[in-house]
Amino acid sequence: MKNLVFYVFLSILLMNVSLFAQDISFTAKDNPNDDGGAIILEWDVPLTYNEMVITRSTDNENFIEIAVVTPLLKTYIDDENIEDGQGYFYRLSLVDADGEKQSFETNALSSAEWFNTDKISLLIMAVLLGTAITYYIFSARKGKRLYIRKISGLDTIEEAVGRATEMGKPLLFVPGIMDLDDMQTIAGLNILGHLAQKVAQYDSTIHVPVCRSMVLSTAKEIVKESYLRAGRPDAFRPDSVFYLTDDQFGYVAGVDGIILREKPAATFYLGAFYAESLILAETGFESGAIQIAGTAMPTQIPFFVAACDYTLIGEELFAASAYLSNEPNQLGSLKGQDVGKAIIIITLLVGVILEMCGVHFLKDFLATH
Amino acid sequence: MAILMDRIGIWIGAFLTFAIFSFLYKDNPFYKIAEQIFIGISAGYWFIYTIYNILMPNLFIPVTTDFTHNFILLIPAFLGILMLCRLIPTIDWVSRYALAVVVGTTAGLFFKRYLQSDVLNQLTATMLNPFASSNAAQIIGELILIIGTITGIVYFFFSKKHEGAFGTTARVGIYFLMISFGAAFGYTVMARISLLIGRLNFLLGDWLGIIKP
Amino acid sequence: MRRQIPMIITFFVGALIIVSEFIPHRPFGNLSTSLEGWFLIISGFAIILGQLSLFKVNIIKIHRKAPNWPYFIIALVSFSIMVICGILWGTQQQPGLLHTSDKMLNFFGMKPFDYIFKYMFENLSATMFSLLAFFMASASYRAFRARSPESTLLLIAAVLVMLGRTTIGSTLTGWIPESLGFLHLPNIASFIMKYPNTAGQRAIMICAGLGVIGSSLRIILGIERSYLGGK
Amino acid sequence: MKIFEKFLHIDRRIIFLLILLGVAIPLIWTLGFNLEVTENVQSVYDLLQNLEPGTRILISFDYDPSTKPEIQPMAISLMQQAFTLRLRIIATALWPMGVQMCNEAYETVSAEYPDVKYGIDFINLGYKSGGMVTINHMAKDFRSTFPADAGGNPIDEFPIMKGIKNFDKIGCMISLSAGDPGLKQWVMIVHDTFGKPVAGGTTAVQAPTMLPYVNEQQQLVGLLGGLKGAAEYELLINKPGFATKGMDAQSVAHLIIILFILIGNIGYFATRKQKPKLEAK
Repeated sequence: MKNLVFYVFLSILLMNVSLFAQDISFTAKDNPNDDGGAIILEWDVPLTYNEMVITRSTDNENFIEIAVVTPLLKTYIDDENIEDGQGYFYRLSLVDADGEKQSFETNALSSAEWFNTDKISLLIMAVLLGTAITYYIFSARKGKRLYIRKISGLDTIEEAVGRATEMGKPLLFVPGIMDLDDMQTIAGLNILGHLAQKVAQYDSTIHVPVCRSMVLSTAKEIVKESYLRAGRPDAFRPDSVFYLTDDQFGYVAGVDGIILREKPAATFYLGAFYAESLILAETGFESGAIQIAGTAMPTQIPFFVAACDYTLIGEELFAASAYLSNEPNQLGSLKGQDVGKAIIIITLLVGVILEMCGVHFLKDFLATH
Repeated sequence: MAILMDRIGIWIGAFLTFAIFSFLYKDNPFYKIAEQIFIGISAGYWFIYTIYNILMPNLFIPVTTDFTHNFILLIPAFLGILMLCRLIPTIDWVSRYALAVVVGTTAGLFFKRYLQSDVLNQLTATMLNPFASSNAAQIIGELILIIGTITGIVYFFFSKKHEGAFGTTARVGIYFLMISFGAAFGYTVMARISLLIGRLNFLLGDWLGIIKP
Repeated sequence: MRRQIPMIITFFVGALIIVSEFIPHRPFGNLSTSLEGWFLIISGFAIILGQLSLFKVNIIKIHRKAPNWPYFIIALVSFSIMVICGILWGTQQQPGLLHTSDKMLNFFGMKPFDYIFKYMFENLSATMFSLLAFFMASASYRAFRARSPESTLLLIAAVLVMLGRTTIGSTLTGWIPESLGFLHLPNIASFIMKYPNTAGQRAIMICAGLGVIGSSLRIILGIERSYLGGK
Repeated sequence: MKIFEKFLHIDRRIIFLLILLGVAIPLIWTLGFNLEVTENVQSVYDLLQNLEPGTRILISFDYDPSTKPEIQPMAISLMQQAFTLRLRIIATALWPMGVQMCNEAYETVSAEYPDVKYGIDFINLGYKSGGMVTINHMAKDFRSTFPADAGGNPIDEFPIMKGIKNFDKIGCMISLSAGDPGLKQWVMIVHDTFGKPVAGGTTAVQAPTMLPYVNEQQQLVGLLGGLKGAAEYELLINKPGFATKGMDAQSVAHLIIILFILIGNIGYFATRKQKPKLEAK
């Protein structure tokens, strides 16, 4: 009997507490992971309440209004003239459904943080990738040989040059429409170097129309060097690399004209392309040339894939350039990125398996929000 | 008068539209003229808006009205002027100082933002439990999503030859890439047709008045 | 001096921006914020540089009587007219140097700058890209062949999306009963977009993202210097 | 076999003409195919619908007249919906011509909403260069990125800007984007760094590359892709406009293109055995 009374009493007490706790909460704390100057206020108020006003004070006496809010909002970040280290008192005044006024108080300090704890996963990933890339770049520079698979599209280069020689027709190389500050243009020009050397060896001819003056001088230099490397500097014709115009469609019209007139045995589109990609690919296809394309422009790849015999997709363009130029920086970076890809594939597999087993730790750790 | 000028404007617009469309037949002087007007106006617009919307409110007005609080802005202004030195070939190298700030900032921000949004978040977005759903299409779809993403990355893995099981995986990857290129192709067709619809709406509606604009 | 100092600047700026992500505390947080504010101003100058160099290049072409040089005069003239109108009478919201009289507003119905923009530029710009609708159609017909398993897959996906993403898709298969809803063209297109397309795009996104990370790192560490011009 | 040969050599001018007619005729005489709303469009609609009246939303106009037919209808619909819900719009532009696009959309829409006041319910802050870096700067110091509106008036003068120091007091962000800089950059900063919901309207060219962001982490809440997305949105807010009108033309043009792809491929397969093409792979 005594026990029963005790339990009844206890349960009434607990009920009361839980009722009270369910009612209204109002808390303030330093806005986390910032450089100070902000306090975050949070409340849990039933929707029946209204006229919610938040006031603030530094001395707990003179409160000034800072915001009018609603139960739905749930949070408010106060960043008006907040000084770090100064204590602030907040008061939430509201009116319940019966028109009765109530108020709740809380206080907090603002501070600046030395480490953003939301970013641990980002930091780990950044360190891993950064180390992998720099490690491989420096080991490549020291002369370590790094293996990169041969991009299969590159085999077609030799075949195309051979075919052009047989047919007595020229080759056409288009380095895209962007300037030298685009990595794709540089990658394209690296491949041009390799191609021009083959052209020189086979004693074929190549046309390189460009639309940027900087690209013109660089491309000329590259082709000349390739002829030199092939031991045929005398065969180099400076006018094989020429400037058409800077305008996108004007350039396309010019290149189209060349394709129709010269009927090249093979066309190469390697670099950064925009809307002109499909016009070029169409004209080339009609003329019956072998077409080899490569670009990292995601919106233009489909046209090249559909109309060309071989397309270097996205990163493959850079890989091909690294493979051919054998440049340690490019090779090392590519290798480092491959390590990144391996890390991602493994993490992803582990993550999926964990998710299937109902363990969400890894996913929660990696997702910051 | 404004109504007349509006009509004249629409006629000018229609003329320029046909001048550009004439390129479909072949490159010709009308097209070339229209193209150069396009380039000129575009450059003029950028020039004016850069001055009115950026250089005036963010630099000139703060510095001239409240120098003591904003004198620090003279640093970017100085760097900006160095940038303009590119126009003079003999001293164009000084623009590299400004370029260094621009490139450094961009590189720093790209490094962390691409890592977060395009690598980490994509990774976690693919960590799914396909069997959590009861909808058959969603189960199949999510399995496809996981397999497609992994095999797609394998295709772009350059440190290993594409042969054996690895080669098969890469092969599957390329098929997924092709489907997404097909989708992109379909969407691009859609986009270009929409632009033509906009043009014909102008010609048939605003200009000829055949359809209600 | 000409190359070393810019490289050092790039390193410090890039490193500061990265570090401020993890350390919001002063001085990192506020320094990176000011730096980003400066970037806006410098990039403003960079745009001005772009327009001025276009002006310069065109003058050089005209001076050297490059092929088609008379056309470049047109570009210069339209550029100058736009700039003069913008400076003298301002734009829709901006007052210019001169007072825009009601007479002028009544005449054009708007300011001259906006008039040129609305009637000339908008039409030119919209038409330029609508040309692609025609090229798209003829290229689709003449160049897109199902030559290999890859391009076949590409074409099938393209056709399904083109059908499913228009009203005709829902009309064509609207009669299909609810139980076979997955055969409804818009649903097929949605499925392609949501799963295989997202998978492919995501793979590209992750690999391209790693590429950006690699090149950013090379730039910050001073290994990649092509942006400084020359090798 | 002759006929298949012919299949391969249709004059491109015929194709041009057919496309022209295929778009023009349905614009004049509408066919009235039915339209269905897709998930991604619905999510954008719901996002705005669930905001409290008075909430400020950021809309960025990152496009120019070249893609106006695709994106302007979205801008108009979004503004209509926002003003109906009494949401307040802060407009910015990462493309200089976006400022004018915004003005044009506002002029169209504000005529229907006479009680919408500039500076209280709407403000156009104008163009800022710098792309992602500038967005990042706004997120930390909005007022120094935008000291004035597009007309050069200090933002302190406008009630709508009260208390906006960063993205904290902004309900959601919508980028109407035709390329770079645009939606991608907004997603990276506004959602992935500062945790605010981001939605977008893009050209159809951009849409497939943006879809990986529409995931359970909601890097992107939803996406309007191209004219179809715009038409679906017009249907949702029940105000049919340009996009809805264009849907028939879009459908017919797609059919014509698909037909030509088929003809080309039939011709190709029928005649392929006759002249073997060098296999490059």
